[in-house]
Amino acid sequence: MKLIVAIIKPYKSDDVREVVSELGVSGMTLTEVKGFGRQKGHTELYRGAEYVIDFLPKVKLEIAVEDDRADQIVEAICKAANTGKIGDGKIFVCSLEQTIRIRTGETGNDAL
Amino acid sequence: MKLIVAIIKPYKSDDVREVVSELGVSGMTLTEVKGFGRQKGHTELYRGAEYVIDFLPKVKLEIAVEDDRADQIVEAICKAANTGKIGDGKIFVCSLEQTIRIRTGETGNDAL
Amino acid sequence: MKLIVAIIKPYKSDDVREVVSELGVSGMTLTEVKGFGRQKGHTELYRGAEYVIDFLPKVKLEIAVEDDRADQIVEAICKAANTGKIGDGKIFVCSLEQTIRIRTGETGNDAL
Amino acid sequence: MKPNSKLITGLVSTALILFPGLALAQDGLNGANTSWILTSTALVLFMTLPGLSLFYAGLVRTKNVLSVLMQCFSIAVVISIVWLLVGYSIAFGPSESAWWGGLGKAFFSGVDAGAMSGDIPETVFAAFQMTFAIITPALIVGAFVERIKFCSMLAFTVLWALLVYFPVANWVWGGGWLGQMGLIDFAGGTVVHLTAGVAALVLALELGKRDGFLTASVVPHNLTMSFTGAAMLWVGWFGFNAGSALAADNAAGMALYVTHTSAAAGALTWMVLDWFKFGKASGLGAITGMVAGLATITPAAGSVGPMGGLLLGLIGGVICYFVTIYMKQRLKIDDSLDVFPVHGIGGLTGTLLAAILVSGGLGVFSGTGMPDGMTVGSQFVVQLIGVVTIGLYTGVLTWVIVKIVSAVMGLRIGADEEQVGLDITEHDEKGYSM
Amino acid sequence: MKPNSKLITGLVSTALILFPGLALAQDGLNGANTSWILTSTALVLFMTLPGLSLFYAGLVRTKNVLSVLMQCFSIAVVISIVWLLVGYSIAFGPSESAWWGGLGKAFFSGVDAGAMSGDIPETVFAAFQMTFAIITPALIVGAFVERIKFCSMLAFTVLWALLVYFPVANWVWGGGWLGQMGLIDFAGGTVVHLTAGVAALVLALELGKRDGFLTASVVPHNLTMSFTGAAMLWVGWFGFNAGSALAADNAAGMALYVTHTSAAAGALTWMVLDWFKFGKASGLGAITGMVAGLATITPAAGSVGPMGGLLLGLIGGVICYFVTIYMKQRLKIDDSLDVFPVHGIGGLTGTLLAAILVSGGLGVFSGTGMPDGMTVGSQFVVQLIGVVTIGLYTGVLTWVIVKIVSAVMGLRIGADEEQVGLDITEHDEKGYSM
Amino acid sequence: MKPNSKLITGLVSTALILFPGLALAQDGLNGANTSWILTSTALVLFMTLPGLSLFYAGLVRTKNVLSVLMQCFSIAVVISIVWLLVGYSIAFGPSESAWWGGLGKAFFSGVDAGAMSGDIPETVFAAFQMTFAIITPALIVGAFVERIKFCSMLAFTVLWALLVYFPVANWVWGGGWLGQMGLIDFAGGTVVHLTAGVAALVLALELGKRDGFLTASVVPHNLTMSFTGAAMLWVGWFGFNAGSALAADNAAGMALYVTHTSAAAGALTWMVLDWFKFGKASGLGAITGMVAGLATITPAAGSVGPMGGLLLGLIGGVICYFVTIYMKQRLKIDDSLDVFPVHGIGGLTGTLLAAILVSGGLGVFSGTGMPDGMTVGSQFVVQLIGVVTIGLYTGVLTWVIVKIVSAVMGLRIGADEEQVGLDITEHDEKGYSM
Ligand SMILES: Nc1ncnc2c1ncn2[C@@H]1O[C@H](COP(=O)(O)OP(=O)(O)O)[C@@H](O)[C@H]1O
Ligand SMILES: Nc1ncnc2c1ncn2[C@@H]1O[C@H](COP(=O)(O)OP(=O)(O)O)[C@@H](O)[C@H]1O
Ligand SMILES: Nc1ncnc2c1ncn2[C@@H]1O[C@H](COP(=O)(O)OP(=O)(O)O)[C@@H](O)[C@H]1O
Repeated sequence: MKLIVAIIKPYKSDDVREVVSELGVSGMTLTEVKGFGRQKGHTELYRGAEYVIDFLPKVKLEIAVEDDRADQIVEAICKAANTGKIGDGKIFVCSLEQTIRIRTGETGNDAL
Repeated sequence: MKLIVAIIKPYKSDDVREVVSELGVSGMTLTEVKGFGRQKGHTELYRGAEYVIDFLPKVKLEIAVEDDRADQIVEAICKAANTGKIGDGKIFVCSLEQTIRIRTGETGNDAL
Repeated sequence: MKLIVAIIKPYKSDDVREVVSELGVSGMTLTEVKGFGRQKGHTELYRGAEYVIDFLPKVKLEIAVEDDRADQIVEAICKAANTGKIGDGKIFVCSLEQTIRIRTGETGNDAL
Repeated sequence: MKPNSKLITGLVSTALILFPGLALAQDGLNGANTSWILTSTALVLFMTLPGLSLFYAGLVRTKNVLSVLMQCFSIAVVISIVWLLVGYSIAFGPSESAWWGGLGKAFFSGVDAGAMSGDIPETVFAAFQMTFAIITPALIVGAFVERIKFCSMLAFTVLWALLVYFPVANWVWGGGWLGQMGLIDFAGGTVVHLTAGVAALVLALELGKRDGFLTASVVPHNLTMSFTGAAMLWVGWFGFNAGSALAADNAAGMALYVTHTSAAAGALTWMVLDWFKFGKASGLGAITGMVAGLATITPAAGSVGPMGGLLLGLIGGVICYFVTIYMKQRLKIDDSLDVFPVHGIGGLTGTLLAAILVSGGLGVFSGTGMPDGMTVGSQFVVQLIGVVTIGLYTGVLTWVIVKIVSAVMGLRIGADEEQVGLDITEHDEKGYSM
Repeated sequence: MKPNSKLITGLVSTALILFPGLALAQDGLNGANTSWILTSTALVLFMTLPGLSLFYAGLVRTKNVLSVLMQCFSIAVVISIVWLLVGYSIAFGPSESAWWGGLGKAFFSGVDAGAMSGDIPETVFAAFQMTFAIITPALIVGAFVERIKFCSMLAFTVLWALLVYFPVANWVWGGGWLGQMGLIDFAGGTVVHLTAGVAALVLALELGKRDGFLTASVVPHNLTMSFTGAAMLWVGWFGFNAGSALAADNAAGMALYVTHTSAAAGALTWMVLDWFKFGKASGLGAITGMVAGLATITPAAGSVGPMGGLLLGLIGGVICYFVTIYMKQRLKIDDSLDVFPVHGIGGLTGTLLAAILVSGGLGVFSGTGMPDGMTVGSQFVVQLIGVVTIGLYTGVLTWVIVKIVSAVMGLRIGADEEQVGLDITEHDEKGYSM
Repeated sequence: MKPNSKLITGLVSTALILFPGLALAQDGLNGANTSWILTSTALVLFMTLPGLSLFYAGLVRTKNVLSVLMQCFSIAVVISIVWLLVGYSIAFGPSESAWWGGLGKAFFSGVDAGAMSGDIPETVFAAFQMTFAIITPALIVGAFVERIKFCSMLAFTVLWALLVYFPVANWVWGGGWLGQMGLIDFAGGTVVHLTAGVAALVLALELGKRDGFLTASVVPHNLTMSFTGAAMLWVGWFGFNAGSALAADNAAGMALYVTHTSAAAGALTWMVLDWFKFGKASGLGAITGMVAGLATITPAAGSVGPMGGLLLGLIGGVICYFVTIYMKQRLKIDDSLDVFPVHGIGGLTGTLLAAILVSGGLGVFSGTGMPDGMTVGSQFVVQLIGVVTIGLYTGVLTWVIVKIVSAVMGLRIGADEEQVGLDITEHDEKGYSM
């Protein structure tokens, strides 16, 4: 199994959830994170002073999938989250050794 | 070493911490996340309109452990976090290449 | 590629960002997490009662890097985040199978 | 009228020695009324800052929270200045015209430390009325949150106050034609709530929907904030309605009591309707019903009795509830925080019903009695004329102002800015950095 | 009593011409007092909405924040309606009985725009008293947060107001037997705080503990919110206590001052005790001590002098502190937000001590002097009778009401719902969606 | 002065029968003024709790939010106690000295339920003044947030009140030498804002900078909280300035109106300046400008007319804006929440300009007219003397107190504690546990 970790723009999370649901992915986990990268952070004002905020709000989606569906899903996420603008984010893919569904104790692909 | 990632119901986090502490795990990291899965989200009302909130509050626990203790710990988590109801969550296990304790520079199992 | 996951004291995150930027790392992702470990949590008062809060605020940095720069970067983080006091945190290193930049579709090291 | 009998003069001075408190009563000052209107002024400002600001700001998304607070705050700021320069004069100036007050009191000329308005200082009257001039455009904010340009919002507000609010206030309260005709509008069912509601509707239509309108991604970010603001509105409304008696007397007392009762009745209505429709009473529903009850009683607070107040709150609550749903679910108009269905419809309902509930012959539901020479029918016609003319006038003028502002400086921010949120794009700030 | 000497009549009319402010004084209206009680009414409503609501809501967990706000808000709503229908009449109606006011003023019959209560409009008196009827059941919320059914809570509240609050208010303030006996309870040590405290205790025992009680997982989710609410309580209490003079006079002034001083003294006490016990002064401790000081001074605010106020705050602070600890740590009763130890014990302490500190012979600690024909001893007996009978009556009646509600509709939500939190399960809403 | 003609006595008693409201006027009580000062007392306490507390607390980082709330709250607590014990007497006691009020009213001796201060109860006057004594040291909090020891902060506050605030209040308002000299300081430009500003500067210099000062890691954690507090300050300031008339009369009305206008003008100024400098109007800038406008008008609120109020707000706004930038960007002084540039400079500016704008000969900008025997020049000299002596006295005394406290118990927490945050290290609590 693979763990797909996608760091995307926050307002794209609904779109991504939809496309991967359509591909049969039944679950995912979302975390609010802050991203630092090529995309420039914004300026904040404070009583006559200016500060540059480097970290931008992003959303991290973690999706565990069967090995053979990983590529297809990565592609779908890529498409749904793409705006063509800097800061669209990254997708990381790791190998997952094991998955267990807590409720039933099922393991492996059955647990997804 | 393994990285055990458990996504559980928020109110179960104390129980899980206790059982793994008893098994000699000395540390873990908790993140508040939102989960999407088979468990249905709740409805929210807004002035005569209803919205379904798909993402439910979950807690993600990350626990790095020695290889040989991973199974035992996964099992303990499974037990402690189980309610038998849909939405109990998942446990993912990845392989960890290296661990370093920042304070001392220790690496590997010593760093856990 | 490697995914470096560093769990550090919150006020160290700027220092770490700086040193890894100097090493040419162009991006990272930050998550606010709560850590449980050897460092004792603090006490909280509530109307004549005392509670021990086990989980302490920490920051998790995730940095994807090319294989050959991983060690150097881990070392730099270690140095920047070190205070010598208990609770400085841990660094975990996992293997990354794939990285994709959403905006361009680039993969592998190019995507970092 | 000066008494010249020596004896009387002597008695009067003796009285002044005996009752030093009376000295102030010279020149017609009523300290008690002054005290209450000073207090009411504070209460009505409190309704906008922070009351309404928090109520509205809690209902938007995190990325726009500060922009809403700033919209309300900066409206208070610019209206206060315009009020001093010309607003007060247009609304309450000395002109003989039935259409505006003229510019005789521009720059508050003549409104010095000695000037009186009835038995309270004119500064107090002017300050009290100013707080109404502030909250009315602030109410409109609910229509355009999360997508309007800050500078356009300010320009719109100033023009709208000049062309809509100040004149209408003159017509009804400043001695203008509607007041002369006998329109009952105790504290602003037409002047405040109807104008704000209609303007909101026009703006909502012109601006178009927010991205994500009617999806779960556009839920209120902080209902505790809205709740806090709503509670402040309730309390502040005592100043709004009971202060409109311009005295600390029985009329003020009754206005306060019926205001409170209508608020409670409106809230109860929404709780019950939500319960029937969805099986649960929602908090946002309850506080929205409260606002509906308050808007409905506002024009009638000087006319109805306790049970009349209850009735108004119930009726206003029900009507506003269904109009809110209809506008959102059917018409799909993004009057984002429901200004028209709650304030516009509430104010309209109360203004019309005042013609009936003012009557002294309704048994336990009796009001203070028909004004001299009026019947329920004739009063209702006056109320209808008031509602229709003010509604139409506001609608047309608002539309013209929106078109002008839109042409000159644009109205809506870009799609990218909308994604990022107004806090960053318009103010370079964030509400929370926790 | 009408003067018929022509001269006098002439003088009087002259006086009215000279002092137009006096015109209002006709028919016995005192505008100054009216102004202050109108203001006090706003202040006391402000104590519940948003004051107490925020104070309490900050102390629960995130998942229940909105439910607490809704409990307080909906209590205000239903009590306001019940007050209009029968509550005011039961408490302050015209009946000759020493046990209740009868139904002569049900539906506010006779309370029209001309009705007076002393020298203020009756509507003002009724509105002011209504805010007390609202806050009392709202105080009880602290006992049942995070686990009560919303509908049962409403049913309990209405029954409790009808059977406990309105009658007890009549006994003490409405001309009933305790008032006749000379019980000193200026602003509600027994009527408000003791009844709320005892009812809270009964409910806490009947409902049982929250899941997680006394563990770190049940810490307050937002102390800044509680702090905000506490500050509002302090300010609003000026209306509560100084408003209870029903006049803007020296009694009101002294009540305000001693109220403030006792609040400060109570807060200081908790800060110092926390410091001794834990080495640090906690913020929640400070604001809780403030509430303890305020509850303690409430019955005595019309009787004690400045230093007496200080003393009351210190004594009330210490007693409430240790009772709070004892109840929670030893008895392990989950009176979740400590209503009984803070309000019940505070109100009781103040009521009893009023018998002593009212005395004019305590040097710098002197009060306004013993009431005619009373000694410290005899007054203390009266106070004791008041505390014991009201305490017992409230306890028994509350228990009966709880049993009835429990039997008819159930009291406590299920364990699963408790895990999820009342915001979702009872209202389909969340406090924060940031 | 007692009238002994039988006729008159008879008339008076008749009057009392006719106008029961007058009965209270006996003994010189003015109920209307009492009502307004009771209200103002509530408003000014509201400025500190929760107003200023929230304003400040929102501007610090999450880890220190509660410590700021506690600093403000505990200052209110200890000053209230000290006020009762000796503070009121030092400031407003009966001593003949031009330097302090003596200890004749220590423990409020003689301030009983019958005591009067002018035509209001002395308790009301004392309570009103107490709220000023509370807010002044609370303003200083802005200088030392996020790094001061809690116990040292309390010790400093008590000493500072005893040695700086109470005496200076006596000099200006308590019959002391500056008041005798004719210093115009209606509501505290020198007594409150200048003393607080100068003390803040001294403390900021002594304490040194916060770790991270002038970096993005030290941004306000919750601007919605600051906004809420700022709005409360605006409303409460009506009590502060209009209450300082000590009457519900024309002076109060004008004070309220010019106060409001100056607040709006100050806010507008900052919005415009931010817009020019950064291209955007910031919310924090707007509310800071509001405070600057309010601080500036404070000494002059009894002297200027409506347009004068506008002018003061504009001028005060501009000056405070540039001093704020200069202090932070150039001098790099960590007066963390800009107490000196906003309050100190604002109060100073208003105090000096009052000498000019009080003049009756400025056309539309005229004030209430020069005091008898004064010219703009001579008045300006008096104002200058007031500002310089109070500024110097405050600076020196504050420095001495800081040195003493520092030597005895230390001033600044350790670097580790600063990292963790004062909420945990000083109070064992967290603001949010959501
Ligand atoms: N090397 C990295 N490791 C972890 N996260 C990264 C890395 N580089 C970028 N990110 C994440 O991806 C987000 C977008 O990256 P950025 O460089 O701004 O734009 P783009 O993805 O278009 O190249 C960042 O905000 C950060 O959260
Ligand atoms: N494929 C997946 N990848 C990542 N997280 C998942 C995945 N499936 C489920 N989850 C997480 O597990 C939680 C529980 O899953 P759910 O399907 O609701 O119930 P159950 O675990 O009982 O099957 C989800 O809320 C989500 O956070
Ligand atoms: N086994 C572990 N798995 C995951 N995270 C851990 C583990 N052990 C420690 N951590 C994280 O590292 C942080 C610091 O660990 P701690 O034991 O307190 O101190 P130190 O790093 O100095 O040994 C913890 O708060 C926790 O977030």
